[in-house]
Amino acid sequence: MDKTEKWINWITHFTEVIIEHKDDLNGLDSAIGDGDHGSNMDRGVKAVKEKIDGADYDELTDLFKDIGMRLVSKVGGASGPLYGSAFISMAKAAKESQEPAVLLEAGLEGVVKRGKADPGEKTMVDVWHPVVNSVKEGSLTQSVIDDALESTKEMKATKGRASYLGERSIGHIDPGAQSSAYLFTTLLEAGVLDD
Amino acid sequence: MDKTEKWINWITHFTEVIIEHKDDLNGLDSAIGDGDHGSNMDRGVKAVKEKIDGADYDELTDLFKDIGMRLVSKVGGASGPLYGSAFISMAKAAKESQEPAVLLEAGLEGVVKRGKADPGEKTMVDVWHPVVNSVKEGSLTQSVIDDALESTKEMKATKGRASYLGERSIGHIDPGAQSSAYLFTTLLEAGVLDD
Amino acid sequence: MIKKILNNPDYIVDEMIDGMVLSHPELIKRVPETGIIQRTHDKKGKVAIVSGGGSGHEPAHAGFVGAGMLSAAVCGAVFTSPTPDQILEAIKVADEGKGVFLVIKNYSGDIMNFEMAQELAEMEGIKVDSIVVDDDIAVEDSLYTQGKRGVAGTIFVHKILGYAAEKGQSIEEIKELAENLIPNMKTVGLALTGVTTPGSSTPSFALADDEIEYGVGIHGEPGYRREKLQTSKDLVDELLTKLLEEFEANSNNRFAIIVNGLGGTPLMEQYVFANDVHKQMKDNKLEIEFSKVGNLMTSLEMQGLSLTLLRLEDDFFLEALKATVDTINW
Amino acid sequence: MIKKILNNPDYIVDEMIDGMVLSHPELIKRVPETGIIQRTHDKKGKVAIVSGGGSGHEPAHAGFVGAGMLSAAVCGAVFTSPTPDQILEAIKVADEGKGVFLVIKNYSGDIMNFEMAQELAEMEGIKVDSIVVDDDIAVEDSLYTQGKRGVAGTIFVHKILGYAAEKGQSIEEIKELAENLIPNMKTVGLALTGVTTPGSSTPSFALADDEIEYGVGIHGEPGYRREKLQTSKDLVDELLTKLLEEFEANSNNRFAIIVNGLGGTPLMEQYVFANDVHKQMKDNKLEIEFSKVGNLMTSLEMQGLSLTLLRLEDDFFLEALKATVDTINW
Ligand SMILES: Nc1ncnc2c1ncn2[C@@H]1O[C@H](COP(=O)(O)OP(=O)(O)O)[C@@H](O)[C@H]1O
Ligand SMILES: Nc1ncnc2c1ncn2[C@@H]1O[C@H](COP(=O)(O)OP(=O)(O)O)[C@@H](O)[C@H]1O
Ligand SMILES: [Mg+2]
Ligand SMILES: [Mg+2]
Ligand SMILES: [Mg+2]
Ligand SMILES: [Mg+2]
Repeated sequence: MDKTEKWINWITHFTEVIIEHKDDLNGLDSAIGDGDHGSNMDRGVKAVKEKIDGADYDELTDLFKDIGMRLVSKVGGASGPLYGSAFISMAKAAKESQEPAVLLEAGLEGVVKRGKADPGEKTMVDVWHPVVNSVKEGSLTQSVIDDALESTKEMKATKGRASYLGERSIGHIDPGAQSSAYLFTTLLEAGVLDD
Repeated sequence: MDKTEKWINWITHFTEVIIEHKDDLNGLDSAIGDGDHGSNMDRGVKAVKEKIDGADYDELTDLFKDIGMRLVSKVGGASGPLYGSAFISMAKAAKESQEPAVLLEAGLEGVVKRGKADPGEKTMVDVWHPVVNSVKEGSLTQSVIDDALESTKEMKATKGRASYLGERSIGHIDPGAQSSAYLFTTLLEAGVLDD
Repeated sequence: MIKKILNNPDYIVDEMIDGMVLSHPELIKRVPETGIIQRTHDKKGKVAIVSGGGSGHEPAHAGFVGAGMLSAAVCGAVFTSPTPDQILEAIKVADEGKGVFLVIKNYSGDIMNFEMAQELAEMEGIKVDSIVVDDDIAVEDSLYTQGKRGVAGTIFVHKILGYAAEKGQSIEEIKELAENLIPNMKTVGLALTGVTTPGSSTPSFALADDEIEYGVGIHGEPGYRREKLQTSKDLVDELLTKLLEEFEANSNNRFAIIVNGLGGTPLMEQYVFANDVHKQMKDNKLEIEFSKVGNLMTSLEMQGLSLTLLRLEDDFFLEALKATVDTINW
Repeated sequence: MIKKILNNPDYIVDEMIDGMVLSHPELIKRVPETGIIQRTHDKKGKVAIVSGGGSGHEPAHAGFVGAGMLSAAVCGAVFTSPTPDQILEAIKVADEGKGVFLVIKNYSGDIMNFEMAQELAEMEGIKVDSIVVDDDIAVEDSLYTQGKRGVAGTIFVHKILGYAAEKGQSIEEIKELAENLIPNMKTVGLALTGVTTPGSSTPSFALADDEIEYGVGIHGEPGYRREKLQTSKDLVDELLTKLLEEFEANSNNRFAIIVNGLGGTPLMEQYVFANDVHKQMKDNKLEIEFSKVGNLMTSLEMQGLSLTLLRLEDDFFLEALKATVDTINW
């Protein structure tokens, strides 16, 4: 099996899940943001799909770079630069390593460098952070993802649009955390972490 | 009994009836015009009342002139100049005569000169015209007024705002015809035509 | 009941006028205790253009008072023509000794009140002339009826006559210009919602959630046809076809247009519509030399818009439209 | 589903931009295949002011592109920041060799996209600096959060920085001016209705027939309190009290204000509100030296408005606000 194949399967599957859950993501974003996270991600993954479908990738770095650039230039809003930076950062790391743990850690660093959010601020970082730690420990399971996602519900947002709601952001799942949960669920399902 | 008293009673009574039926007149005007005939007349009769309440009028011409000027300067829209011209025209005629038939005929002339509507165009003229004829013949009754008013229902408007509706103006009573019907009903009730 | 920001419906026009003059004292002032807004601009012995009508059409007309456009505007109650005494006063304060030219929209009320004012002003020795604007082709016209309504095209009349006055044209020249202008200008509108006057509890008409109405007026007057909401392209097709039918065939293909928002329709939608107008005019081999887009002659919070075409029969029209003015809203 | 005039929600911004440039070719042009609107005005070797953000706030920002104000505006999708490649392109086309100054509203998305563009432009050797506008005091501010939103005050920033650029100020001087301007400007809004983005079927929030919400944002973000509809006087009292609390006591009592319609509220109501603002400012012994009233920074068809106060700490602010510009909508 080609070394990029699993990763391509992952992204293809992620694309399908995002398209399927576009309205759900918009719904989550309506409650505490501006209701467009699903539409933004939908636009992004479709552009990614258009770029990578049928293309041949020998190197992971090229794949991640194309994904990152597409997301940056098509999504806009907050999630575009964040997901975009994650993949561009992964592209850089992929020049040195093929290790999922190393790559995903680079992705997390990209998100944090761009968005400057710490864990606990009710953003996608609250899924990325525990998930990447588990991957490093080789212990990622669906319930780690679910728990991380669920934990955003009781947080008060202090970054992103939801922060304008202050206390009233409590009680809602963060939309970016939800799309990131899809990202890691599909990662598990695509067997990227299996050896 | 003072020669202006009956006429003042008439206008006072007319004022009350208009205020009472403000919403009805607005409702009629909503169907085929812009919904303000009641508000317009209400503003006008209140201004008239303010002017004539407590004032002494020895001469009919002064009374009618005050009424006409108030209506012209307070009502606006189509009905202001029309009712205003009616009373100003009556004021002129009152210099020569006290006869209700002569005065009301002058009023009708004032309306027609200003609005240039012929009978049958679905306007207040369709009440004024038959009523004034009946007064001249000494045969005005409530049913003359009612019939005249009712006749506007089946007419197609060709003057005033309702004319913009063309055929669709058919089936509705004309608001200005309704306010004129109140004018003549209160004229009967005030006993202006009794000797 | 529709929500509105106001204190008391009876004083809404009064407070609006105060708000306007307090906000723009460099351009306009109120003639005390009247509904008249006058420009602050020095008098220069030119013809004064005066307009007015019911309120609720803002920025028309007070937003177009200023150097190069209107000398004064008379604000009546909401959707109700101002009264002759007010119009007379406006004529008096606007007159610079060269006469006053009145722009009147074709409604029975406006015609009668302005006519009475004109008679009174002439009795006081002021030269007055006027034009009646009747650009709305939604209403069938006939010699025996009230005829067509005056709507958004009125703004072009203000602009073009205002320029002529500024250039020093005489009242007779301005009258001739106006008479040449009116037959070349046609408008038709459509609504997505009715309109509710302040203090009243029901809208002029109610449209279902998926319905629009073609040919509505600017006072909540119903239009000529109700239909399901169409795409912008189809809306433009309907309005443009209807407008172009009204112009006699002629080799002059140059037009100025107004896409006029009725109050509650955002600029984004107005520009999408304007885009389709430009494209379809081009398909018809017609040129647009000047476009004005925005809320100019509104109907309170009504959602919808109107399209005006002015055929540029006289080069002076375009020159006048392009000239700069000093008003709040042109 | 709210009725909108459009063809396809996916192309609404694209068609809007085409509509704008077709309607105003003398003032603006589109950079082909981008969401960038650029002024047609000749380059004169001055600093270029570039702004942008999500669409749906029209006339912001493209309506303020032109001589004396913005060099270019970047239009993102509805309520969504434009992407770095678009912003980079706008920086490149706007640059006149003296650097480009970016006006950014304080939203995570805008900040991150503009920041990426700025990094890319600097890599290409273009001098870029920027200011983040965060005038909306409805949101509590803190060092550890995203902070306040950028709303209607952005228009004053465009006007004042645009004037400075036109006067030939350097990018460093403009940065200093901007840093002096922002702390002196505060805004707060209120809504009578929510807003529905094109293509979606539910509004951002729903208010009962007699309810208003204080402190809403310009993207349908909910506000800080819901109440029964008040009179205009009481609305002004609430907003003005809240605004004045945010200004530190100081002997300078001179202000410029914006009464900004959010899209669906007619000018009549905006002026009634402006009247109460003027009166209550006077009662507080505060002077208003400049007022701007109208739909400037909208939120699609939302009904409501916002009030902005700018304390005139620097005489240059007022001079800049009063200067004439050549744009579609200032
Ligand atoms: N500074 C930040 N760091 C990390 N994630 C962030 C930050 N700001 C926003 N986000 C994430 O972005 C998501 C919203 O994305 P989206 O709705 O697409 O953009 P926008 O807020 O511009 O409309 C939030 O739910 C949150 O997870
Ligand atoms: N030319 C006319 N001649 C006679 N009556 C007229 C004419 N035009 C309008 N009217 C009358 O005026 C009434 C409408 O008055 P009103 O609603 O107060 O004024 P507006 O139409 O300006 O809103 C109509 O119902 C009609 O009876
Ligand atoms: Mg969002
Ligand atoms: Mg009426
Ligand atoms: Mg009326
Ligand atoms: Mg967004």
